[in-house]
Amino acid sequence: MKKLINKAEDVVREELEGIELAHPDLVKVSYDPAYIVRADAPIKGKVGLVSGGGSGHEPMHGGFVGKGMLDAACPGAVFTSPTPDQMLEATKAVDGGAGVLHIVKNYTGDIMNFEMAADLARGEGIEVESVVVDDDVAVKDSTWTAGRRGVGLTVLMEKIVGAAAEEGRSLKECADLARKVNGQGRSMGMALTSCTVPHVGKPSFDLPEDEMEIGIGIHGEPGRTRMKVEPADKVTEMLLTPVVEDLPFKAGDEVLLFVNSMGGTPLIELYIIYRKAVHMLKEKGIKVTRHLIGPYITSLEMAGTSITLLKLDEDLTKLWDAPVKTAGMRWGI
Amino acid sequence: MKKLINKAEDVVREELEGIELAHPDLVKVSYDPAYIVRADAPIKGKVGLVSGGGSGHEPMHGGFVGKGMLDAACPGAVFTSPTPDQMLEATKAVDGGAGVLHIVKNYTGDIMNFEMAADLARGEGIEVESVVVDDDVAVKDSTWTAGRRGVGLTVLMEKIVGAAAEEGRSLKECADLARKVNGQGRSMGMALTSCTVPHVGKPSFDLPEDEMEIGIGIHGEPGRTRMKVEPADKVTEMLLTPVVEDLPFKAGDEVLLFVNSMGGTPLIELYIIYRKAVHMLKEKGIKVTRHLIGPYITSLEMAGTSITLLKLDEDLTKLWDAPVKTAGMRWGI
Amino acid sequence: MAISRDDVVTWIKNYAQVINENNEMLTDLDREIGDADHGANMNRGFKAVMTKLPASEDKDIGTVLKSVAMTLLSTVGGAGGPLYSTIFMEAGKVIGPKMEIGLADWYTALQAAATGVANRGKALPNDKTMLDALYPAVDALKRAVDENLPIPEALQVSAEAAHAGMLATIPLVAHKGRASYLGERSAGHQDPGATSTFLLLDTAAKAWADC
Amino acid sequence: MAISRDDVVTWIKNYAQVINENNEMLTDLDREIGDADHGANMNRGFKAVMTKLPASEDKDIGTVLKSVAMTLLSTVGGAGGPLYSTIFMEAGKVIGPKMEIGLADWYTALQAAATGVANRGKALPNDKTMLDALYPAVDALKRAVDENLPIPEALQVSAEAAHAGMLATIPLVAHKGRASYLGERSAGHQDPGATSTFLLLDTAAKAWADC
Ligand SMILES: Nc1ncnc2c1ncn2[C@@H]1O[C@H](COP(=O)(O)OP(=O)(O)O)[C@@H](O)[C@H]1O
Ligand SMILES: Nc1ncnc2c1ncn2[C@@H]1O[C@H](COP(=O)(O)OP(=O)(O)O)[C@@H](O)[C@H]1O
Ligand SMILES: [Mg+2]
Ligand SMILES: [Mg+2]
Ligand SMILES: [Mg+2]
Ligand SMILES: [Mg+2]
Repeated sequence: MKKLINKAEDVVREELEGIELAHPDLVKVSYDPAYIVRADAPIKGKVGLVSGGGSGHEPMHGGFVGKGMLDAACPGAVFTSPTPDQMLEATKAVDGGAGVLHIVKNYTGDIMNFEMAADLARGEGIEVESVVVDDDVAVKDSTWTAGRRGVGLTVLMEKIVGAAAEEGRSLKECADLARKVNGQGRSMGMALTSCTVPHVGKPSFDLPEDEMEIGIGIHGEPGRTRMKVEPADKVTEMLLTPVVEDLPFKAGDEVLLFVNSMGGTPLIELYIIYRKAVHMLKEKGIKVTRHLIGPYITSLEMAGTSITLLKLDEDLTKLWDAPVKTAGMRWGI
Repeated sequence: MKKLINKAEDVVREELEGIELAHPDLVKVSYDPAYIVRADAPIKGKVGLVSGGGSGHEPMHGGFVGKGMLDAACPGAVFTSPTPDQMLEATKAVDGGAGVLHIVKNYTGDIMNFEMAADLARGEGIEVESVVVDDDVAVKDSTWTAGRRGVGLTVLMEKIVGAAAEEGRSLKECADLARKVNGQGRSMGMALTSCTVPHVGKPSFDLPEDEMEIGIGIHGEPGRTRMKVEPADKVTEMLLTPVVEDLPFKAGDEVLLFVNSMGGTPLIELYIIYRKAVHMLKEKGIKVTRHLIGPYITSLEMAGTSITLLKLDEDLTKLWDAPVKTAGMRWGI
Repeated sequence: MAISRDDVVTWIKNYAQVINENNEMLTDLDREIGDADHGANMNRGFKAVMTKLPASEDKDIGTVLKSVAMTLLSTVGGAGGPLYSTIFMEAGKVIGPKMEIGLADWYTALQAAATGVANRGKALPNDKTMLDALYPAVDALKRAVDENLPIPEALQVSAEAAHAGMLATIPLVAHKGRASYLGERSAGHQDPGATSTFLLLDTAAKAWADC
Repeated sequence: MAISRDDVVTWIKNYAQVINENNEMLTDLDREIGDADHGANMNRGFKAVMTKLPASEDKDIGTVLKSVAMTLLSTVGGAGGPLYSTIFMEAGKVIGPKMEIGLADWYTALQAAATGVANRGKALPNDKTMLDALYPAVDALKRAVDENLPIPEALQVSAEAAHAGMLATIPLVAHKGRASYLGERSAGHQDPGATSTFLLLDTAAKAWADC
């Protein structure tokens, strides 16, 4: 394992120290329990947005705390859901009287921990709503499984709902908006290499030098199929086709196209994929009107990519364009 | 070699296609010769800023074309200096009558090609000044070598001089400012892994599983020394100490601290390094008043980091804070 | 005979040790069909338990168990955190302020724990989860209570039942938790949570062999 | 005897072929002390030359050489691009609109090329660059001209001199180009540019063996 870290058990704490030192204008950091909260929280009368999940997906979620996006993020151990006490304290710290929305990625651990936190927060008199993101079409969704995973769409949801909360929408409106985003967005990812969880010290899975894994999750969970590495254009097809067909996205749709790096895949390759994806969508009559390209929801140093499509309308587009000022996403201010 | 590309010889062209599709609001793309130019170029009365270099360092330089930064960037083949015809056409495309500044990283190839381009442009009646960046303290600077390489400081120079050009400073003022930045900034980098140039197909160097290379360049050139991998704090010391001592940076200095990923090193590790660097600087009485953290000048998928320090004053700080709107760096607009 | 408060404390301490020793094994199982952290998660939690236990180890059994539950809840995370926390919390609630318990108490406590886990995680038998080790152990204890077995023997059969349940997860296709993403590919692998649950009951059987 | 325009064209075409065959070898040399692209750069350039050559191959020698220079300038990049472009440009300028040249012309052309490379790159002898193959070849040609050697023999000795010069770069510490970053570590490796320059002169000797 080659990493620029000190002791494996100190990784998350030391990362938080770096974030605290770098962004005092944006965030405050609590260490016990661990959460990152907007420097100006709580904001009176504004719905508080809280998310969280295992660490190792940076900049998500801590890098998305700030004006126009999240009010707080709870980092778990690497790839491990955070705990209810973190979520409870974060919820209390951002409650400005208008209630708090939990954005929860659909993993058993995240669901259960956030559920317990929401119960505890309600017990303390805070109005809490939860929205679950489950956009990963690589996973079969049925009552017989834990359902689809929450992946790339989480980033877009946090931006869009963050803008809505910022402009003063109510808790119910924010929750409905988040569910609408979840209903209109789909993702799929792949990996060229595995990643290594620091405290584990060996790769989460083995991938031979000439193979790739299609339908990978963001925690090094194995994907749908393993096959020989294909050219970028072919890989783009393998990811985008199931994404388009699942919703389905249709001719005339306007979409946001998000090409994400799993961490180790450089920008030069993302643009090659973006190019092919736009060509494919154009052929289907789907118009890319907004985009996001870069490492936004990562799996440590894993090489690979994921593609997320979100169907836009006027409201979503306006909220996407609204100013945002966080460590990981910034425009308009 | 595992990459999300199609044919190795198409990598740069397909990347340009992706950039053109993604950022029509920011840039126009020319393919033959290849350059990326601001959508609104040439801007009458504004000094034009042109840089360029081998591809594979994304987002640099193409991702820094836009308001408040570069007017044009010339992408060479991966890790290979671009050619004079590209630079000449880019220079012509951005000349708004106030002259054009070439920002050139100190590599023999870049220097010679930009020299020839400047001669050709002057022959066509365009006023051209060139500034060479050579901030890499890993390399001995003497008349007996090609001198220090241009690395991380390039990004900061492009931002700062870009802001100066945007606010209407003259060619001479911009060139002097660039030289001042070069005089006040120093960098050093290291690698945990090599990278693979697409058309070469094998790693640029071999680095055993338990070793790292200190003083690496941004093209997979070997560094100063190779040694066993050390903890992040130790690595930070090995990079930052020579940087501080070279200028030298002194107690009371206000600095911009730039912790860069060579591509494959994720953000979580950069924050750990940033944290240690701030601690070290604090101990020396040096105050970090601005920062940049992320993959801004990369070597394809190489894992590793570089640290750049730039001594700030009021003018440099103001120019750093000025609005910038490019694909790779954006704030204030 | 009976299981004293000190016996309960010993069981917890021994389990922390067992988890530490089996950290890698549990993580390896989780690598096959999950995200390679179950051992690390449990070990982080039970290390914290070892630090915090002294503050409550002179209290009654219910208090001891609930304090373990709270520690696990705030240190384990993932799916394992809430579920193991639930086991100790529900058992602690049922046992309450007793200083020693008999076999029937232990059975009722474990049954409440299993119900709690089922409510929290909504898994059914044969979904390839820790419940597949827990349920058989509870059933075995029930029979042992009915048959009036001595405590050591009863614990032995419950641990054996958990062991069989654990092994029985191997051919199953997962329907809950991270392993369910794998669909058919999850078959052929032993569930990590069922494994740590067997270890929990096995540690009890060994710790309370003289009760 | 003399070197005709067609001989020059043959030389260039053969060199394109030689570069293609030695692409990997040159890149491997550059991997040791540079950035692993010298072969790829040269090959990209000479592939472009092969495409563009037909447009000028019926012109005079100076025009042919200058057109090669322009193609290399806009396709090779790196340090090699301007330097190899300079070789062909300066040689073309000196030769001018001739349809055939003698040994003295070739010597003057190569000497102008070497001076051009030195002006452009500011390297000195023994800086471990292509000049360390070029200078000895020029010197050998000078002697051959003085001694009135037949063209094939003269070219043979100049190629041999380039070869010796190339090998002599091995122990040198680089003072110019990317290899200079390595300091002492650059010693023990053969310079890639000196190698491609030897190949250039060697290809001439072989292409013009009957002149
Ligand atoms: N819904 C559920 N009900 C009961 N047990 C579950 C459920 N989901 C997961 N588990 C158990 O949790 C174990 C995984 O725990 P762990 O690896 O710590 O958490 P995570 O899956 O979040 O990484 C599984 O092996 C399984 O036994
Ligand atoms: N200043 C210089 N003068 C003469 N030749 C040089 C100089 N710098 C580099 N070279 C030659 O260029 C060769 C490297 O060319 P190449 O790999 O194509 O370019 P780059 O170094 O830009 O990658 C070196 O082996 C050396 O022979
Ligand atoms: Mg986990
Ligand atoms: Mg090069
Ligand atoms: Mg797990
Ligand atoms: Mg080279």
